[in-house]
Amino acid sequence: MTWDRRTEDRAAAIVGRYPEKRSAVMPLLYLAMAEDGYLSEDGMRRVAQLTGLSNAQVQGVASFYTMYKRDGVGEYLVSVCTSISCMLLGGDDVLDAVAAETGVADGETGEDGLFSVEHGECIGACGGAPALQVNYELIEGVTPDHGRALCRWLAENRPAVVRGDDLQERFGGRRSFDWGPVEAGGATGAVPAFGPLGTAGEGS
Amino acid sequence: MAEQPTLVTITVDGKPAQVPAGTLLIEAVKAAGVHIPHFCYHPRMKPVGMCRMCLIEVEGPRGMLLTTSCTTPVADGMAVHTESDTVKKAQEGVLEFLLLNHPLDCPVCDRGGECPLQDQTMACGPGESRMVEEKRHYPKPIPISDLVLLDRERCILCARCTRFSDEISGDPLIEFKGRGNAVEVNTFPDEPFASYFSGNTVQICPVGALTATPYRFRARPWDLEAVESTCPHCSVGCRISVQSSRNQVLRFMGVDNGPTNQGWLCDKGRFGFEYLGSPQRLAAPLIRNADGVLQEAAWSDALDLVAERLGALAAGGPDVVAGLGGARGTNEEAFAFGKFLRETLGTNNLDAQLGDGLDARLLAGITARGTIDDLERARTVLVWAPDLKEELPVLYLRVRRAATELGARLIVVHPRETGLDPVAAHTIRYRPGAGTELLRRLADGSGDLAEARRALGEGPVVAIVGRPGAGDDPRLAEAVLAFAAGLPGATLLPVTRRSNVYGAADMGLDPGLLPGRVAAPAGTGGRDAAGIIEGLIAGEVAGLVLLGADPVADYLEPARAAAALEAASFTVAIGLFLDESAAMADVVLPALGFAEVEGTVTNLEGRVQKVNRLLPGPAGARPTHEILEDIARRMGGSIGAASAEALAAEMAATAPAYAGITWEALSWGEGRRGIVAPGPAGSQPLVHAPEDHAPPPVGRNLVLHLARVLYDQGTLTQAGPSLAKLARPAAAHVHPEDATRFGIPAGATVRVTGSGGSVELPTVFDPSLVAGTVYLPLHCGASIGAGLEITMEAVS
Amino acid sequence: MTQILTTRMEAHPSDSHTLGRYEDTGGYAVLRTALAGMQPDAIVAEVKASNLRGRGGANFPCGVKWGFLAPSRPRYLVINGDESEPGTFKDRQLLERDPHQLIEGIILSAYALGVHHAFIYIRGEYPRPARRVQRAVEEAYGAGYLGRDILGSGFDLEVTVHLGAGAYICGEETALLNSLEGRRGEPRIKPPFPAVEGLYAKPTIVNNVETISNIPWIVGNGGAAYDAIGPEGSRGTRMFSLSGHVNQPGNYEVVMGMTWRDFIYGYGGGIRHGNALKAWIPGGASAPWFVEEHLDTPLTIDDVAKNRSMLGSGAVVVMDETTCMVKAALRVVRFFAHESCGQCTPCREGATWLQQVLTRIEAGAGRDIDLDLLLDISDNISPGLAWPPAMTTICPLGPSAVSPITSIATYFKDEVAAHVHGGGCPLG
Amino acid sequence: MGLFAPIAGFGVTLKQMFRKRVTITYPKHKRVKPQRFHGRHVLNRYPDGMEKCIGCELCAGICPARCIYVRGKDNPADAPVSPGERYGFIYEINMLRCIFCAMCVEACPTEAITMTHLFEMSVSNRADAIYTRGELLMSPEGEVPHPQPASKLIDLDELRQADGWMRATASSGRAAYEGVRGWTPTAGAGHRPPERGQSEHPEGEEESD
Repeated sequence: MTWDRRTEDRAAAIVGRYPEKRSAVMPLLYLAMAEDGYLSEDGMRRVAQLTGLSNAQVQGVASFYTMYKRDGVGEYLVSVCTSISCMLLGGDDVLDAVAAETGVADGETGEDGLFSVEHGECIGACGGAPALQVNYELIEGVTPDHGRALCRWLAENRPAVVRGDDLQERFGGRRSFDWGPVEAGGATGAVPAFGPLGTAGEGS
Repeated sequence: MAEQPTLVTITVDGKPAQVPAGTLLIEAVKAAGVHIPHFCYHPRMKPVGMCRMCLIEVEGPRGMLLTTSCTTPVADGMAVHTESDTVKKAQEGVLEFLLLNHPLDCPVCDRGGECPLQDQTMACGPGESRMVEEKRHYPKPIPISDLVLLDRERCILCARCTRFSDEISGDPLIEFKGRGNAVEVNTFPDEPFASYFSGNTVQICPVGALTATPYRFRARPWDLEAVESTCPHCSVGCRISVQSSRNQVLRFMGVDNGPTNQGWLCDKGRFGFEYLGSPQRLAAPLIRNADGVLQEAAWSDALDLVAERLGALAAGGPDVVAGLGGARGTNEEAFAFGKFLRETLGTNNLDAQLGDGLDARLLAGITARGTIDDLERARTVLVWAPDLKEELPVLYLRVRRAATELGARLIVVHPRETGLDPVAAHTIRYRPGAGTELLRRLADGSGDLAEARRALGEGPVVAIVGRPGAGDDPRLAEAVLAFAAGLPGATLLPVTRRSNVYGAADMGLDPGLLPGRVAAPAGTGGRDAAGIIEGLIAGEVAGLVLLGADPVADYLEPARAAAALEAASFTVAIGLFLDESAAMADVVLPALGFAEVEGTVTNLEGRVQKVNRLLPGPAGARPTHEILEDIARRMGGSIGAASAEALAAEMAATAPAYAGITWEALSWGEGRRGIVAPGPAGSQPLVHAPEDHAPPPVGRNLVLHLARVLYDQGTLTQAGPSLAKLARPAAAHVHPEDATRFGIPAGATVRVTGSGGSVELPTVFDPSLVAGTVYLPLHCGASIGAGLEITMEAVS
Repeated sequence: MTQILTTRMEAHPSDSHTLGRYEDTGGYAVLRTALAGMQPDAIVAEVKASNLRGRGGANFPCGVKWGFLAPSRPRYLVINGDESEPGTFKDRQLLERDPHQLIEGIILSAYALGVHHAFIYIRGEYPRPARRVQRAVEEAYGAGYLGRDILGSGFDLEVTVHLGAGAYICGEETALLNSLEGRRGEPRIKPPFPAVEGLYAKPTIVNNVETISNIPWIVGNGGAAYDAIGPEGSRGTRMFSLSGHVNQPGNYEVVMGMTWRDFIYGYGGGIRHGNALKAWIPGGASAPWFVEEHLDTPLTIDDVAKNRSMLGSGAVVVMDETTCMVKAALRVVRFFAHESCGQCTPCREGATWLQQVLTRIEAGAGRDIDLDLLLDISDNISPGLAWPPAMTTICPLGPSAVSPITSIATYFKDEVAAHVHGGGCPLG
Repeated sequence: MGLFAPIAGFGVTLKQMFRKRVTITYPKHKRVKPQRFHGRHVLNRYPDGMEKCIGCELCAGICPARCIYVRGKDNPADAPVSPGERYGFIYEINMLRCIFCAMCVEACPTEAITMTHLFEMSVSNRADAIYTRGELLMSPEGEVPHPQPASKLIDLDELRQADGWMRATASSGRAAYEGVRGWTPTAGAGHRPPERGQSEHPEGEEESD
């Protein structure tokens, strides 16, 4: 398992940000996931080396959190919220619509590797329920029709960068609150922390 | 030793009780005679309060509070209720939850019959399940190592195993995985739970989730017979329960002996019972016939022959015969062996070791000898010894505990990385053969050793000292001990591996020692192991008695040992197996071994502990002392060995350090934890001045680091199938710099030539090794002698 | 109407999150004054005087918590932005729209507490808020508000933004600390409390995003001024996340003390389609539900507690008459079963069992004994089903899963029975 | 002393002469054994041929005469002998020691061991009295091997007469299941229904699932 120089530098910077290197496990797991598109065994091994943990311990941490995908995920990970507020306003129907449109059942990844579909537990968009995320980019006020259209659009246009503002504009409805100015940033994969623009936790 | 704990008064179920202050409620209440059911709590590990089984009610300022007794420290005046309705309901509830997904495997589960979950369900569980849904399913069982199987369906997620491997043994190869109802214990894919201590997790698992392959399905707990004994595999002397069924030892379990093993065992100790039932055990005497072939014979013929031949040789003058061995049996056997050699055969040529340990006079005579328990109070620990994890694994656990749990500063001196390095404050490397110079620098605290020297100035210091490699000069260890003796509050633990080498020294199996740690009178000196072997080759010694010793395999210069046996005019081997040396003997006499004889052994602290008899052993084998007595009688004498107990009584009466250490004293009460034989009073000057003898690192010269590993090609390891397959193949460990210097690519085969021959081995790069050194594991099937100076060249 | 936290974002929707706008609107002025002239103790005193109560769910008085901080050093300040409770989205707005307000609060709190390294733990599903906060942190470093010798005061502070990865339990402060240390996010046993042994076993204060966002205002205007807002025990303003079957869902910063009727029908604009109100969750998914009879209860921390529920994280989820109570309860229980860390037996096994039984009832395969069974399972997780809940678990997540069960058992027993006898939901 | 006095003296004898005789001419004739008769043991199979014995040794553990020796072994994964992980690798009963108490039958969690009506097992050699797995285990066809061939003295048909009481008293059996076929019949051919009248519920025991 080798990471390129840039990734190794980034990893070193992450480790340096914490008083104890074990703390860097979570951001490093995101980094490893961004490298391979999912969290591979090799990725976990490298994180273990960097943090002085055993591989089993890294696996123990990685498997605790739902966002570390240890199996491959599609290009677009569609997470439809079905927690209480979204459920009350039809989140289940949106999930069904998304599943039907993509042909990918809840919790699965399509054979062509384009979509992964999952039901999410509350994604903090209850005021704009029902809501969904594509690669953790949020779209609020989504009807089942919007959900279908969204998936169709993604399949047709295959955007390299998923931009939440853009999708909200096209397929969203009511928002939880005023989002403010349009953001340029977006997601390049099912890893929230390491988008192409400034990343959470980078720098400083 | 036994400090009286201060007591506080608490009320348990309305009754006042005096309990030790500072303990956890679960222990305090136990001291008051009340048992609280629990699963995750283990007295030797930090409490986590996860299983929630030990809930009890504590009266507090805001009324009754339901709390886990394993996480709550006791306080004076506390009132607790362990049997209230709320408590019972909560405990029943927790048990019901635990059983929801627990399979009904009890009839086929190895734990069935000794299972805490079973017992507690009987005691306080619900009668019937109210769950109608499907249980959680996993494939079962999955092997997570060569020795351990995991059944995740049975697991109740108490984290005892994961905590053990993280906190105690320091190799967290198993961990929780997943979250919530999907939590499971597992290893990393393709990375087995290959810990030297994995068997402990099987023992502490409160259900049958972890089972051991050597015991799996061999018996049920109710048809096991057990005795308490002392592990025969190394000189730590772990307390064990030997368990058998149908006259077959089926398992060893750790017994929690506070001063020594605290309940833990290494896997070699735990699973090293299989050799006892090995079909290769000797079951009849063998006599070399006219064709030079060893042939089964009657005991009387064999004993007659031995008595006749040895008698004839001994009549030729003193010190014509010699004895080697006695470091693996009991003190009684060693005592009998010494008497037999000295009194019956009239020789002072006797040695329990094979030149690979420390001077027996040092072992028997050291003052300020510490106990393992001193580590509990140590401020600084110096380990200048073999890799404890490989040679004395449970001592490694105790040192690790001192460093991680008790805050001791650990200094490790070794030619390469040892198991303790990750928890050491200072690791110091040195080239084998150059230890004296290092010791001088350490004593001065010069240069980069200043920090370590400062730490050594803070007592109490425990110094664990031995020969890091077989090629190291034993005099260096003496010098280190002499240095350490001067450190503040220092206690010393000289270490060597064979299980009863200390007992053998105490029993006088050394030319310079008499039983009971008494120096032999001047002028009576005989030959030690090296002297005996060279004497045999030179024809100055003619007869040899081997007692459980295999010099042809174990002597550091095996070729010399083979030549010596070749040269001997008569050799008799008493032992359990037809090992390489026995195969060269003229007469081989089968002896009874561990669990087949009763006696005492002495561990590296000088702690005398009892070993007990459970099995009859092979029908044709006899106790060593009986064999020796019979030979002595045939020669017209006696060693007074009517029974092992008679020998023990004689020892207790005549050997000074062992005065009063009788079987009776060791069998009851505190004596079961062993009695430390008192060392000599005053201070005994250490014997030798060391000198460096490392060849200069010039040209293609290298020095050899020859050290033991836990699983090797030793006879006892190889005679048990479970451990035999764990033995490592030999390899030459080379520092990458040297590899570059010698032009050796990774994985290449090299020829290493030393004092005793030359072998071709694959290489392993080991950056932790001090440069200019080659490390070879001892007894792994490749021997080049123990001389420090070696050469290496690439073969392919 | 008093507003403390949301003024800036309402007045400047396009750039309230930028340093420029923050400074324009008086931002970091309090910090300058405080670093120049206030002793750390004085800030602590103001916070104590404000009677600000924690906004993360437990409503513990912030100043009191700060008072528990053990004297040893180093110490840490950790901001809990792992907002994951169903119904809650207030911190998301504060993080996304006014991150500098939080950062100023952090600097002031860190100065007051003698902390030199603070962490902002943001849930993994919030990449946009995290990006905004990260950018704001970088701006603050650039402007000299963070780093060495802040504004020439000699005070140093490092701030690290840490992203979670999808685990509600990490909102529990000790689980959050474990997560931040790179461990599995399992709650720790208390005591020791984080203020004594927290991050890396050092004294640590863990505060919610909203709590700390209030600090600049409190330090600037004085604790007494804050204490003058709102009824006793519920001082200051508070962000409520209103969602569900109301006409105007959203975040509302309100002064507490009004009735629930005023809140739901006033701020919320009433129930959608003019439907009747059936029930609402007054304080996030872990709170027991309220029904019509509670409409005139005052919306304060203490009044809600008196009625055997809690304001918790300030999430109000409204359900109208069309809602199947079994399904709603199941959805909430499913959440807790999914988010259980798996440490404690009662929560790990019990929550899943509750989910299984509820699933059966909802599917029409319920039995007469099932409601009693549900209550008894609940009782084994939270003995006595009392309020505030007793628990057989380490953290309150276990009892949280019990709240919907006791709620439907108290108010909607007939509806559960109708499921059992009618072979499914009577509402269709 | 009357004339008939001598005959009267034979009264009892005469009366007996016309009574039905109790004695039967075993082995020509055989008595029907009561349903709960404890004869020799058999080891049963499931209808699919799998052995029921899992080698758990509970029978050996409970046996008051210590006459049973069992050893378990890992089921070979490719050709399992019994369902689950473990099967009875060694199974021996020393019939000379056995007191036919049927505690083994009660202890068995899988109804692997049951008793038949066959009691004829005389041997001329003590070693022969140790019934091994080969003699205890019925064949996949439902036949049970016996050390001796069928003869006047040994009615092998009695091997088919399995106990009827077992269903009601075995650890996993309950009287409430009387007449309900809860598991496969014992001894392959033991098709007899359990004895009627066992299933009166004890006081307070409720019917449950």
